[in-house]
Amino acid sequence: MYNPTVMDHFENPRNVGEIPDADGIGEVGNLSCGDILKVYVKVVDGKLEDVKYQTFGCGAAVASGSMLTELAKGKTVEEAMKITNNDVAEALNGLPPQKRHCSNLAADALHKALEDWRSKQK
Amino acid sequence: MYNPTVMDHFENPRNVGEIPDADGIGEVGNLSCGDILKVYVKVVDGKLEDVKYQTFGCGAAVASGSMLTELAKGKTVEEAMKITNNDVAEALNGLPPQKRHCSNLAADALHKALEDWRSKQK
Amino acid sequence: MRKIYMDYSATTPLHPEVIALMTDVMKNVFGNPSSLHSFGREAKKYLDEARQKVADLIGAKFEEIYFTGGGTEADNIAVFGTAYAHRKKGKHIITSAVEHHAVLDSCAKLAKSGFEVTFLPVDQYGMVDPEQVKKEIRSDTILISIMHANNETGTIQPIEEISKIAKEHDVFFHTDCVQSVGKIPVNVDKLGADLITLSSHKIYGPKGVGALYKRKGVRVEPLFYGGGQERKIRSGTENTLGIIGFGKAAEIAVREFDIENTRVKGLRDRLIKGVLEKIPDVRLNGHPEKRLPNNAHFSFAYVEGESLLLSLDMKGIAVSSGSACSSSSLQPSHVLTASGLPQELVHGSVRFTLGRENTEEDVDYVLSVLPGIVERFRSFSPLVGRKTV
Amino acid sequence: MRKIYMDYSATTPLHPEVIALMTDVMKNVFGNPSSLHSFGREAKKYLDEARQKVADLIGAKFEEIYFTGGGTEADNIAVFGTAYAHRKKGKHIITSAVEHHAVLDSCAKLAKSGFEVTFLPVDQYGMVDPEQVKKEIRSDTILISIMHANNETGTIQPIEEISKIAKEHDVFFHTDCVQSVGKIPVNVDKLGADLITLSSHKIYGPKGVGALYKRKGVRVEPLFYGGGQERKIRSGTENTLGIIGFGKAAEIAVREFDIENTRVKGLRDRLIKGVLEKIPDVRLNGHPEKRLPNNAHFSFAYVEGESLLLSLDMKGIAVSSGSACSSSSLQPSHVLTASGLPQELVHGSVRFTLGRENTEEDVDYVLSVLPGIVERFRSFSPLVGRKTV
Ligand SMILES: Cc1ncc(COP(=O)(O)O)c(C=O)c1O
Ligand SMILES: Cc1ncc(COP(=O)(O)O)c(C=O)c1O
Repeated sequence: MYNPTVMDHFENPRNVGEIPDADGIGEVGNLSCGDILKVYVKVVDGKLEDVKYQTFGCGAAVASGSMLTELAKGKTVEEAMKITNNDVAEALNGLPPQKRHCSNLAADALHKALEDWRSKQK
Repeated sequence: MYNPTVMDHFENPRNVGEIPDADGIGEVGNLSCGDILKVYVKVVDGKLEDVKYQTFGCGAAVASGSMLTELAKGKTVEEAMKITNNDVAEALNGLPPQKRHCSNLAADALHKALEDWRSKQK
Repeated sequence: MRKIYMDYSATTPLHPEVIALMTDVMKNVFGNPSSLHSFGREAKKYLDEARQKVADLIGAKFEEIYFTGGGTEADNIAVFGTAYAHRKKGKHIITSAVEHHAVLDSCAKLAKSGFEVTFLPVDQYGMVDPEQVKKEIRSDTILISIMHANNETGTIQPIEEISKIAKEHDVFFHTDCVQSVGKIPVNVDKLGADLITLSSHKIYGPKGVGALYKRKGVRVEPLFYGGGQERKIRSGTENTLGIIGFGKAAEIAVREFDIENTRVKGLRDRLIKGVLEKIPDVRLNGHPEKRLPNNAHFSFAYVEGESLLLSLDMKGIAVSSGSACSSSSLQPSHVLTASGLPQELVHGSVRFTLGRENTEEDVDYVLSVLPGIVERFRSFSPLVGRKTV
Repeated sequence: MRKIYMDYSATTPLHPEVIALMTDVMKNVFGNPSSLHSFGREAKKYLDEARQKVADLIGAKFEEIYFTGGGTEADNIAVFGTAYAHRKKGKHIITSAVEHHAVLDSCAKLAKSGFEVTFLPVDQYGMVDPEQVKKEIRSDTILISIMHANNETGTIQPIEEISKIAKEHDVFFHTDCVQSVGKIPVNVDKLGADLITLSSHKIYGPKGVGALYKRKGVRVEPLFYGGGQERKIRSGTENTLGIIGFGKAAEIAVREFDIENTRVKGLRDRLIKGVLEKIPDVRLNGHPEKRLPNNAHFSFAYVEGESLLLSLDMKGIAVSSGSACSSSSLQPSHVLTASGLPQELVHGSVRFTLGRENTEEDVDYVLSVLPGIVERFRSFSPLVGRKTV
């Protein structure tokens, strides 16, 4: 079902966990569809110094969160805001069709986390 | 489908053919159901000295005709009139259910032949 | 005793390569293709391979093949499924009088539930006239279903012309290719059908497995509901073993198409020639040329078919008959009747359908045995001498 | 890698004796059981033997068994077939919210075509209350369909009580015994049902074969039409190979009933005990006692089921889950939802169903691997600490 890249990220998810003193936190998904993804960011000088995530979700959700953190880490906030769910899926070499809709939400969570950070800047 | 007795009479039908100078002839069946049976009798002193039959019909029809002639031969006309289709089927150790209706007509043909004989007596 | 099977249109033995694969699969592949774990994924892989092979057999796309529990079921999905899915568009269906019961009886059932069905007549060869199809099309016609080749007489219908007419009138077209596939070319684009029925057990695959080809975009309703397998068209845990066997049979049918059909046609022609030469008062039923290469179908005047069948069986030869007695419904062949054959000749019909394991010796054996059997029954048939057509 | 199959309720491997028989049959029996010649009669003989064995499995008569293309099809014949055959008598049907989709979705389809369906609720164990069945019966109720044992939770319904109520009210009663047969006693007279569904591939027979038990005199309409096989209830050339395999599986299920179920129940109890001891925040779903002897169904709080399933799969352990992600429809288990389980625990559910090839070592291996997997996912679950029920 899942390709080897997805399975690698599922088996060895990068950057899992919490950032206790995160600058921004974003959570997406809901239990009725079965996937929840929460992203934590640490922003230093307009750059994402650290990105971590937690998930309650299927293989695709676990892998998407992992891939997202890899894509986002080190980017500027502006660059990170441009990452799409599709970018994540592509970086994973694709997800099964039925998984694209529900489990591919990591970029949305990141954007929420960055908005959270921004709202605190004002 | 057919039991060994039926198959024996099918394979080696007794008394098949015509009696050229028959005293009575009876034919039953029709082509829409696929079976036709024709019985010839030779009556001497009120007894069936010879009985023969012809058939256009399935295995059950061939065997019923054969068994009928065996049952009827030598009997008096009165005895012969009492032979039923059921007697023929029983003497054959039974026929498949779907064959009882259409192919088990030999006694009817015999009765017709005897009536034919009778009608000529008057 | 020597055993000669000449009833390949009734069913076929499994091809040795099909047996080999299925034997292996029985031991090593058992997962439910819907399961996510390795056992399930393995079964799914085999299922997909089989689907590709069946698609290749008729030049279809992978995703246009839906596996079913047999040809009968596929025919019924095509007929009921199209009718119910498009009943808002219309209620008229056109089919022929010589279809397999799977199409004929499902159409008859529809005719009892608010649909209107035209059963087209056929000519003396059992052939449908495309012009007549055209004439019967109405503004509310939603489906035309005409089989590719007939299972009794082997007559091949002018499917390309009929499908063109259907397309011109924007009517869905289904064709039952259960008997034709593997014996004559069946290509979805050439035939131009929207729906095609296939069955595994007529091409040396296992019984109880079939396929519906459904052109992309054509909507049909399923016959029954459940886990939504086969993209909702046929719910129920897939008959993986059977489907895998079907896939293999499809692959072999492509590979051996030319060589086998040429060989079998030669034997069949030898049989026809021999029968017509050696036995008087015989009629070859079906079209003389436009017929399946393995089919020889005769009516022997004055003699009943089941009796012939049984006598041949006692000599080890397996055939079938269109007589009422040899059918479970006790109705004589509707195909021969529709072709205008007189009752007596319908009841006196015998079908020889040849296949992989037949040899020239088999044909010669039949030719050595059959004339005597016919002669014997004629010797005590009350019909001899009466006028028959 | 070590491979442990614990998904026997999804499907089972063929029993070695089934493989042996089917291997032999593939080579030696191929006729169409409808054919009159020796090849056909031979196939018919095997078919009849299988029918007797399936009848014996549930204490039915030979002629009360109708072979189908699977459990799904049999369920649909029971539901649609009874509804359509008796619609003059009434239009109301009673079923439960925890039925297999084959019953649930066919009832839902009927509800869209003029019938009225009551979907009974269940308690926290997924159990139907017979009193509630009684309350819902109306003068126009024609069918009650309640499964014997649930395929997800293994909960066993009070079928004898329900069938008694049905009989008192002169309503046809159908029960889906696909999961129960072979695992707990299934006897047509004790259960008192008019219609019973069986499936071959849950008792070590091949997939794509099932049976409908139909008590003599109960009328049902077929789902589709054709050659009139299975006494018109299920047209289509019989899946002889599959049916013969089913027959053998039925014979073995009778023979090994006591020994296998006792053995498997021991393993299952060991698994439940171990999981509840070793892992915190786990719930055993389904009824604690009235459950199939091979079923252990858990919800692991804070963790999603597909992830658990995949992780177990990577360790060679095959299970299934009721999470939305692991179903093809992306709907979470309707069974667990109907039992009142909160969403999170539905998505965190994992079903272990044990069988013939499982050993004590298998169970201990699962117990050595599972706690770490659960722990790992919990370590990065955003739900840990939130209130769950
Ligand atoms: C032309 C035709 N259509 C349909 C069928 C039915 O297919 P199946 O036997 O797989 O149900 C058959 C064979 O029985 C057939 O010859
Ligand atoms: C309770 C129940 N009913 C019906 C079915 C359907 O049977 P089949 O898989 O043979 O179509 C299953 C299994 O899938 C089941 O578990």
